[in-house]
Amino acid sequence: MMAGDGEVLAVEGLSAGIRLRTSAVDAVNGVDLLLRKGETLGLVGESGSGKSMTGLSIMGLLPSGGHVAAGSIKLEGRELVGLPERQYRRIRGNEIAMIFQDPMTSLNPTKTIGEQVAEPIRLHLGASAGQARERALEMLALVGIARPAERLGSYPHELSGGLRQRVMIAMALSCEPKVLIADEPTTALDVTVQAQVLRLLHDLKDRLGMAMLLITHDMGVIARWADRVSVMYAGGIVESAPTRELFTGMRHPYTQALLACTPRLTQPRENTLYSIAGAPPDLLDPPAGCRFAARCAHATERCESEAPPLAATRPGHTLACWHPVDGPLDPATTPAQAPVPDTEQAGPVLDVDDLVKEYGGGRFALRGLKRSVKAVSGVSFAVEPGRTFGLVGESGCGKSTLAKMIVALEPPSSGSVTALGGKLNELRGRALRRHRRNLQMMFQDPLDALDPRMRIGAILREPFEAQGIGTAAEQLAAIRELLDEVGLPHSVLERYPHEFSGGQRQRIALARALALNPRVIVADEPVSALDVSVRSQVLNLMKRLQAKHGLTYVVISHDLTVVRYMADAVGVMYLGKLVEVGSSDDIYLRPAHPYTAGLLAAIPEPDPDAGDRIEIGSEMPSPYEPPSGCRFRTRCPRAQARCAEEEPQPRDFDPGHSAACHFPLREPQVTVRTG
Amino acid sequence: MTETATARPVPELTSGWRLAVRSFAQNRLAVLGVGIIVALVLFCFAGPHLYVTEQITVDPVSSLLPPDAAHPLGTDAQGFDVLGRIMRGGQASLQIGLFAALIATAIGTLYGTVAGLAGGVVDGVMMRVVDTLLSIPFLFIVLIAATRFSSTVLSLSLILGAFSWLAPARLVRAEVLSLRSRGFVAAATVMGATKLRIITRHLIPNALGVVIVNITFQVADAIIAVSLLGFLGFGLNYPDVEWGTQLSEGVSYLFEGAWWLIYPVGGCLVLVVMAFNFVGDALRDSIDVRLRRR
Amino acid sequence: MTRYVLRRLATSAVVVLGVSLITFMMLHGLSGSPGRAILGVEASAEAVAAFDREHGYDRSLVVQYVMYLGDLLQGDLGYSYRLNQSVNDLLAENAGRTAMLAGAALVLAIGIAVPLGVFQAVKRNSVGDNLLTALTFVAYSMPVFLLAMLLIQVFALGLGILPAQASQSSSNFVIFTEPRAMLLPVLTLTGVTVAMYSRYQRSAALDQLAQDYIRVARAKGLSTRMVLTRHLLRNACLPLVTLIGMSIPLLLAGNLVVESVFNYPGLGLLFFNSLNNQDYPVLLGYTLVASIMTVLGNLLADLVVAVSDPRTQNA
Amino acid sequence: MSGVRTRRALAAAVLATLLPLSACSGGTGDTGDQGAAPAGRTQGSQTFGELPPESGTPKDGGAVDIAQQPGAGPYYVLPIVPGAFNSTYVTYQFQRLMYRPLYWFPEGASPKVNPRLSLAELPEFSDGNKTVTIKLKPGYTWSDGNPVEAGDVVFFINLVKAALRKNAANWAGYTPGQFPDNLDSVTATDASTVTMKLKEAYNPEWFTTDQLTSVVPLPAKQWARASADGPILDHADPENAEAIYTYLDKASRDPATFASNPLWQTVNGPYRLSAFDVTTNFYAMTANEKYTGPQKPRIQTLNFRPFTSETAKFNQLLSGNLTMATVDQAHVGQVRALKAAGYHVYGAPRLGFNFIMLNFKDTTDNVDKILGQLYVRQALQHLIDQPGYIASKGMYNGAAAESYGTAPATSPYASPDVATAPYPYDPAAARKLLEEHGWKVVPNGATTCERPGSGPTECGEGIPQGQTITFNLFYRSEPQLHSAVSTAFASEARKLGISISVAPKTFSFLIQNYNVPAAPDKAGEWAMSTWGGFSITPYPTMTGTFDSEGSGNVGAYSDAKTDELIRASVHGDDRDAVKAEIEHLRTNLPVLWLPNAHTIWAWKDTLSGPQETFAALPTTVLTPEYWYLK
Repeated sequence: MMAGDGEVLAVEGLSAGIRLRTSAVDAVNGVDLLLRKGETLGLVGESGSGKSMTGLSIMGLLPSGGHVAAGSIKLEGRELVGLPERQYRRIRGNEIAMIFQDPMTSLNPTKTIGEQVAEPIRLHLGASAGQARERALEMLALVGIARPAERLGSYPHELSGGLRQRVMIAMALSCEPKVLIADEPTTALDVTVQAQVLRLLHDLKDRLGMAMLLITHDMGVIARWADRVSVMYAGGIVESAPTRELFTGMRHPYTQALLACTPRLTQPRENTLYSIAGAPPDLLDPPAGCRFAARCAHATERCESEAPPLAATRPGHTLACWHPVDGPLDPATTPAQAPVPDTEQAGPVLDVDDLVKEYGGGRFALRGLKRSVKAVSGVSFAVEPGRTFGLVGESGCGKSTLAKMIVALEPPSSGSVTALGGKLNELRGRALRRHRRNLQMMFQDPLDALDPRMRIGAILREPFEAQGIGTAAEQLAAIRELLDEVGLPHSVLERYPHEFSGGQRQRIALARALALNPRVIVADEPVSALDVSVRSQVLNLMKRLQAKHGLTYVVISHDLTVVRYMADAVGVMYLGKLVEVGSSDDIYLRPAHPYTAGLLAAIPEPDPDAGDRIEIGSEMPSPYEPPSGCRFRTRCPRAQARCAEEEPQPRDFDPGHSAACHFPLREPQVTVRTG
Repeated sequence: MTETATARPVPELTSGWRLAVRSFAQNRLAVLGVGIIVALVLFCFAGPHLYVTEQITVDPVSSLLPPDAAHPLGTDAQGFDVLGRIMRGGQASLQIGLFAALIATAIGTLYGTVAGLAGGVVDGVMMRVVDTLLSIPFLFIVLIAATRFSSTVLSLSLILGAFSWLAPARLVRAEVLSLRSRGFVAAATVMGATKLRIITRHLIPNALGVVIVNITFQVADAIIAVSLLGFLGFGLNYPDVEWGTQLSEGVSYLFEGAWWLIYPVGGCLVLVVMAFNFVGDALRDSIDVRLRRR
Repeated sequence: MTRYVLRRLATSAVVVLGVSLITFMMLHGLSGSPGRAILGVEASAEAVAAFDREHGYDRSLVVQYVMYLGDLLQGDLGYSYRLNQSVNDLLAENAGRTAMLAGAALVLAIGIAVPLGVFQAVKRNSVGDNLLTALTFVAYSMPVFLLAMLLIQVFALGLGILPAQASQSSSNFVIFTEPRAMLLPVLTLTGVTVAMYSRYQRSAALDQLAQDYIRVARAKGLSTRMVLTRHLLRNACLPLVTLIGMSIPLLLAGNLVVESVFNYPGLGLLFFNSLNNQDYPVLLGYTLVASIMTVLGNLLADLVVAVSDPRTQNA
Repeated sequence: MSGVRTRRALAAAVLATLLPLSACSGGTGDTGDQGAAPAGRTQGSQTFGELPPESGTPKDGGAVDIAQQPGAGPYYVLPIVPGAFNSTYVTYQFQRLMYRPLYWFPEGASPKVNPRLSLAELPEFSDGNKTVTIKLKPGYTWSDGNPVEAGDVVFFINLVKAALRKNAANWAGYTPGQFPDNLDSVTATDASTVTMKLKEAYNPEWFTTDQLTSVVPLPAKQWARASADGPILDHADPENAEAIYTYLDKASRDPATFASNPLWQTVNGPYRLSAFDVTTNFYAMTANEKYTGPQKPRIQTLNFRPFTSETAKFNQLLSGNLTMATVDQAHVGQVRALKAAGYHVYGAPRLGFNFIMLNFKDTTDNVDKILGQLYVRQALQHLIDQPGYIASKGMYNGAAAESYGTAPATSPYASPDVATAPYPYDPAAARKLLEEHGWKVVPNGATTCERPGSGPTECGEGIPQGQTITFNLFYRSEPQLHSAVSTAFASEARKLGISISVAPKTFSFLIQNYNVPAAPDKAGEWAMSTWGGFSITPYPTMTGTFDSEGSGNVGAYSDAKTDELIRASVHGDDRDAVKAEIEHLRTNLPVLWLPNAHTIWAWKDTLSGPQETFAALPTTVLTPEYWYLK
């Protein structure tokens, strides 16, 4: 490739590996990338696909043991591979800058923001301290930080995650680099903030005329913000194309599958989610042929023995596949789920009434923190048997605390939970333990939820033992049945949790939750720790089991698409309050609360044509001192004086659809709630 | 990245302990440490059966003989064969080290577990007690206590154990606190497990790693401490001996050129302490589950 | 911050009170009645009983503890009947020399351990790191007295280039006036602490090296040296500050051995001599002071960390 | 008061404050010099090394560094030393340099009064040995210019009486009924004459060497006050004397002010204190320019350096940082190196005897009953291999002499037999003794009494059937020698089924706590102890030490015949009485005899002086005024 057409960065045949003590990981294998001025190249792939390693290779910052094995990286025609460290240093942060995933740990905790932003300016531009400060101020203003002069003296911990990521961006852009590598820049942020940051990056890229390499696992982010996309799988690029072309006319079966299993708001709930069988190959010992062959529906013998080269099929569209497909999968091809049977029982199986949880005193008091945290402030809802109630909200809104109170892991400060007619906070000891059978939980991190010292057999047997159910033989039989249900072979019984992949672990956790034949399962972020391709497997399984056993789910997630797919009814939480409750359609199609609407607007849809929507500004305030009146008012575009003075009460908009807002997006029903 | 880059699609059959053993075995220092410990234990406890020497009856006439064929490491002031003496002294030093470590760990584990489980005010008070005792220099209080006891293997173990349970107590408490917040404990609670069951099936097995690691360090520390006591004149008395006392006696003859009274036993002392430290370090690395997750 | 400081002061006070209770109990349990100590072994039991009654030493333990505490609050640590000196005077007289010795060793140890630990962390698993790790392991595993003996054997007896005994001068500043005589004691004390500190510093530096901000700093184009000095050092030293605070008891214990081996007139030697004389008022007086120093050291370390680490400032 | 007080005794560091005088009565005759000991029959020589002749030109000025014994610093200035502070280090190496006794001993290596260094002419006894007249030598003055007068002697005696009235423990030299109880009156007949009237007639030789040697004239014109700036009081008034004593005693117990308190700067000895460090015991003395004795001090400064261990001390010696120091038996092998480093080395047994002390009052496990049996003591003595111990490199290393009695072979009073073992090393004999008395001996096990009863073939009174023999033995922790000896003894005993558990204690702790008369409530805690031995006065009667009433009878040994013999020694005029006493004690075993270790000194060859002043070193008596640096 010639340097021209505004080509800034050209990566060709890049291979990088990491030497371990006894083995070597073939992390990046023959990657070609091309970045043009003013353009965003999206690099997408699941975890472990080598995206980050590619970015780090370009920066010359591979971790210890890492090395570039082959290939070339040219910055405006200048070869970077093999460049002496002293010269590489002049490029880093100056001509190529990078921002990383976690803004919480990416800033030096003991230096002020000002110092950190000024550092590259002084280093590369030879600015004086005063000049650097001026420039830092300018940069902070540029990335949209209010009162930048005050922020200069702040320390990172005083800033919210979104602000920190803005600081990171300011720092990266302070020398106006030619190339910006953004490695999962928003993964650690809430969805509303994610949208803000991505927009900022996009605007700045245009303003500064940079080329941006946007590394992400999220097809939605790619669809919205990238001009061109390269898809990575197991260390190699499998397909590259302009964004629109990739989403509408992808050729690689992996690209096709990846897009298919990315959940959308428009996903038909009655159909199963598309999922990719198996798991990515072990890069310690990669397969000889196409690395996707083992999971590919179109694979032939050739695929397993011969690796397809990356070749241009059309100008600007390259592909590495022997058996290309054509365009996206038809959603209708996925089979339908078994319908959830209507249960005969009337009345809710779970009734949450005015739950409040405040932390304070106790352990915090010992540390000198007398302030109390109002984690959950008066939440009420009910779930019908066999239904799924979804709870959404940004991190820190009290979702998890609520989940713990529902399963009686934490006592509420006030209010009550009634499950199957039993008031949990009135039950004690044996009675409570017996009652727990009906109420199980799935945790976000299945590895954390499985005792690392226990074999799977013991883990699955534990519910029976804890409840004193059955003889050893009966327990074993039941366990085998459970394994069959979650699709795991019986041989797993002898193994330990760390030997499994995340998806397999979540299956085990689900099997355990099912063991006692519960009526209700509370799933707290059941798939957020999983990769997209595995995520849909677990969600499908959950749905299937619900249908089979008539389970009632409470699904808690920050991911609105997951809840959209799973839930019949949805509650939206904000700062400990349930601001809107309604049927799934009510919430997703007819939101009344501005917050709900904002959340929905922030979701990056994996569709390049989705277009722009209203976004919520700023970030959630501290739960230590929630705003008076309506807690959302500080971020609400519709807020007025009344919102600060008066706390809005829930009002009905549709049957079963209520929202607490003074100035809702829709007119409420006239009926006034009593009591 | 929550998933490792090398997720195994087909799980191999390895147990947690076996994995720990394997990663432990990959640590050359650890293997060396175990080797040294085994060798020294054999040397001290089995050695006297192979290399039989008189260690009870003194032989004033053959005192302070330099090494020769009959006495590979010479003799000491009482005419005891030094090689045999090191074995005998090593028995006591190792025994005291181990007993003291076990006593300290037992007390510490119990205390830390109770504090960690109780929480709240009880925990606060219990931890202030630990803070208080920790702020008193260990050696000072042990020496003061030693002025009032006649030194035996048991009394020294008790004294050392009685004042060194603080670190394990803190460790275990911290571990219990962190384990309590782990998902699998919550899962067990949700499935209706009793407190007792959670403690015995989850907390204790998981805290065991920390406790075992602690024991090895504790042994190393106790061996050093008892050698200090011996050196300062509070060690074991005839017919018993430990390495610190041996060194202390040897110092008197340093000028006589009686190097064989100092260097062999000093070397053994450093070796065994070092070996326990090696093993402790490696165990900590290999048992630490978090490392495996990364 | 103020809240934190106040809180920390309060817990420290509680700990000191606890220590005083322990020293009181030990004093009471070990040294017998003050009457016996004052009147000597020759005195009759009646005379001792009369003395104790007269001075309130026959009253309940609680009352006696309150008396003891009252004395402590007035700064009275007790009286050595053996040396016929107040414990205060004895400690005050020797504190300076011990502080100089321990201080010099501490400064030296930190000065060596910090760069050493960082170097090892940066060059992790290199030959140099392994070599130094082995060396620190040996030093860490060596009882203080053995190190002292080795140094004496090599430098004083073998090579004959350094004195085998510390300076005997009563000046507080012998480290400056007679540096040669102080070299071996200081080195011995440094040797044991440096091993501990550098191992700790190495792992602290490794922890920090794994942090994202280090990668960010390198991505800014900073050289390794700049990354280390501008970003890593301060954060990697904060845990060490805490460790130094906590290692004061060890330092004092090492000091005790070093002072006895090198015959250096200081608190350690005083303690050693008092140990042999079973002079419990001195032993426990010093123990109390050492504990308070430990508490203060921890407090100071925490405050230093709090001041240097902005994260704790608004806690 | 007579003989040796046990409390002052210590092996290496003996405390006797008494001195012998072969004075007026009783022919001193042969001093039994070292060479006179029956050669060939004893293991170990009587002296170690040789005394170098005086050499070089005397020169004024300079400083010498003298090593103190580990852990034996002086803590009391007033020459009326309480028991708890008493040791040779206090009296000989500290006080005597500043405050001269009325009568000085020894004379070189000879155990007799040194008339030249004494402040008075030898006393005259009259009135059937009931009146003693002491004539002070003219010309002796205090450093403030006042003469040393008869009144200063009376002042001392009045102060001693005041001290003893407060507490009998206030003066280590005290034995009830003896000095000063035995004085009917004491008067300063004129400025230079003191007349004492005694209540009973005493052996003049004993009275001079044992009682008058402990009299130290004190500067009445400076010290006879009750506060720092108080008026000079009449010390004849007991109330005044008590007030004065209280004041002086208090000042004496405040080491921090030793060097600064003007009180102690009034001296009549060749040196005065110039520095004192409380923690380390370091002290320094500077020459008293006003000294009026026979030899003005030449060396300006004496630095007495403290040590924590023999090894540390030797270390400094070898590296040339000490002018003089004692050399422990463990380092005898290094004498050649010392000589190469420019030291003279000389040693000899101190004037005294060494032993393992037995506690006849320890009722624990019937120890008192068992030790009360002579045959048991004989058996135990049979287990001690003196020649072997002396030869052993780990013990005496050749630097000791065999000794089996209260007087060393060098004593003119001792029979040649003292170097002959009454019960030589013979484990078989020991076993036989036990078996003959009804014990079932189980080697390496537990020997038990099979035939209780008090008959000649039975165990003895109070010993029940099945009784085992179990002792504990505390030994002095430093030097190493004591540990080796104790271990060897315990090892031999073990072979006879006698269990002896050994443990170290410091010297000062031992003599204070394991001492029946001084610490009767601790009598049950110990069966045996060894810290060295007693030093004795030249007139070696054991009054106070082995008589039943003796205040220094550490082990509470009680034997009617001994009491009778001691009475004869003290009151009689017959030298054979003391010989008979020595011979009886030798075989009756009030203690178990150990070899008499040499006290070995090393000093730099740059230090010189008259030969006999160095010959006195093994007695730990220093006369540095005669020395000079070449």
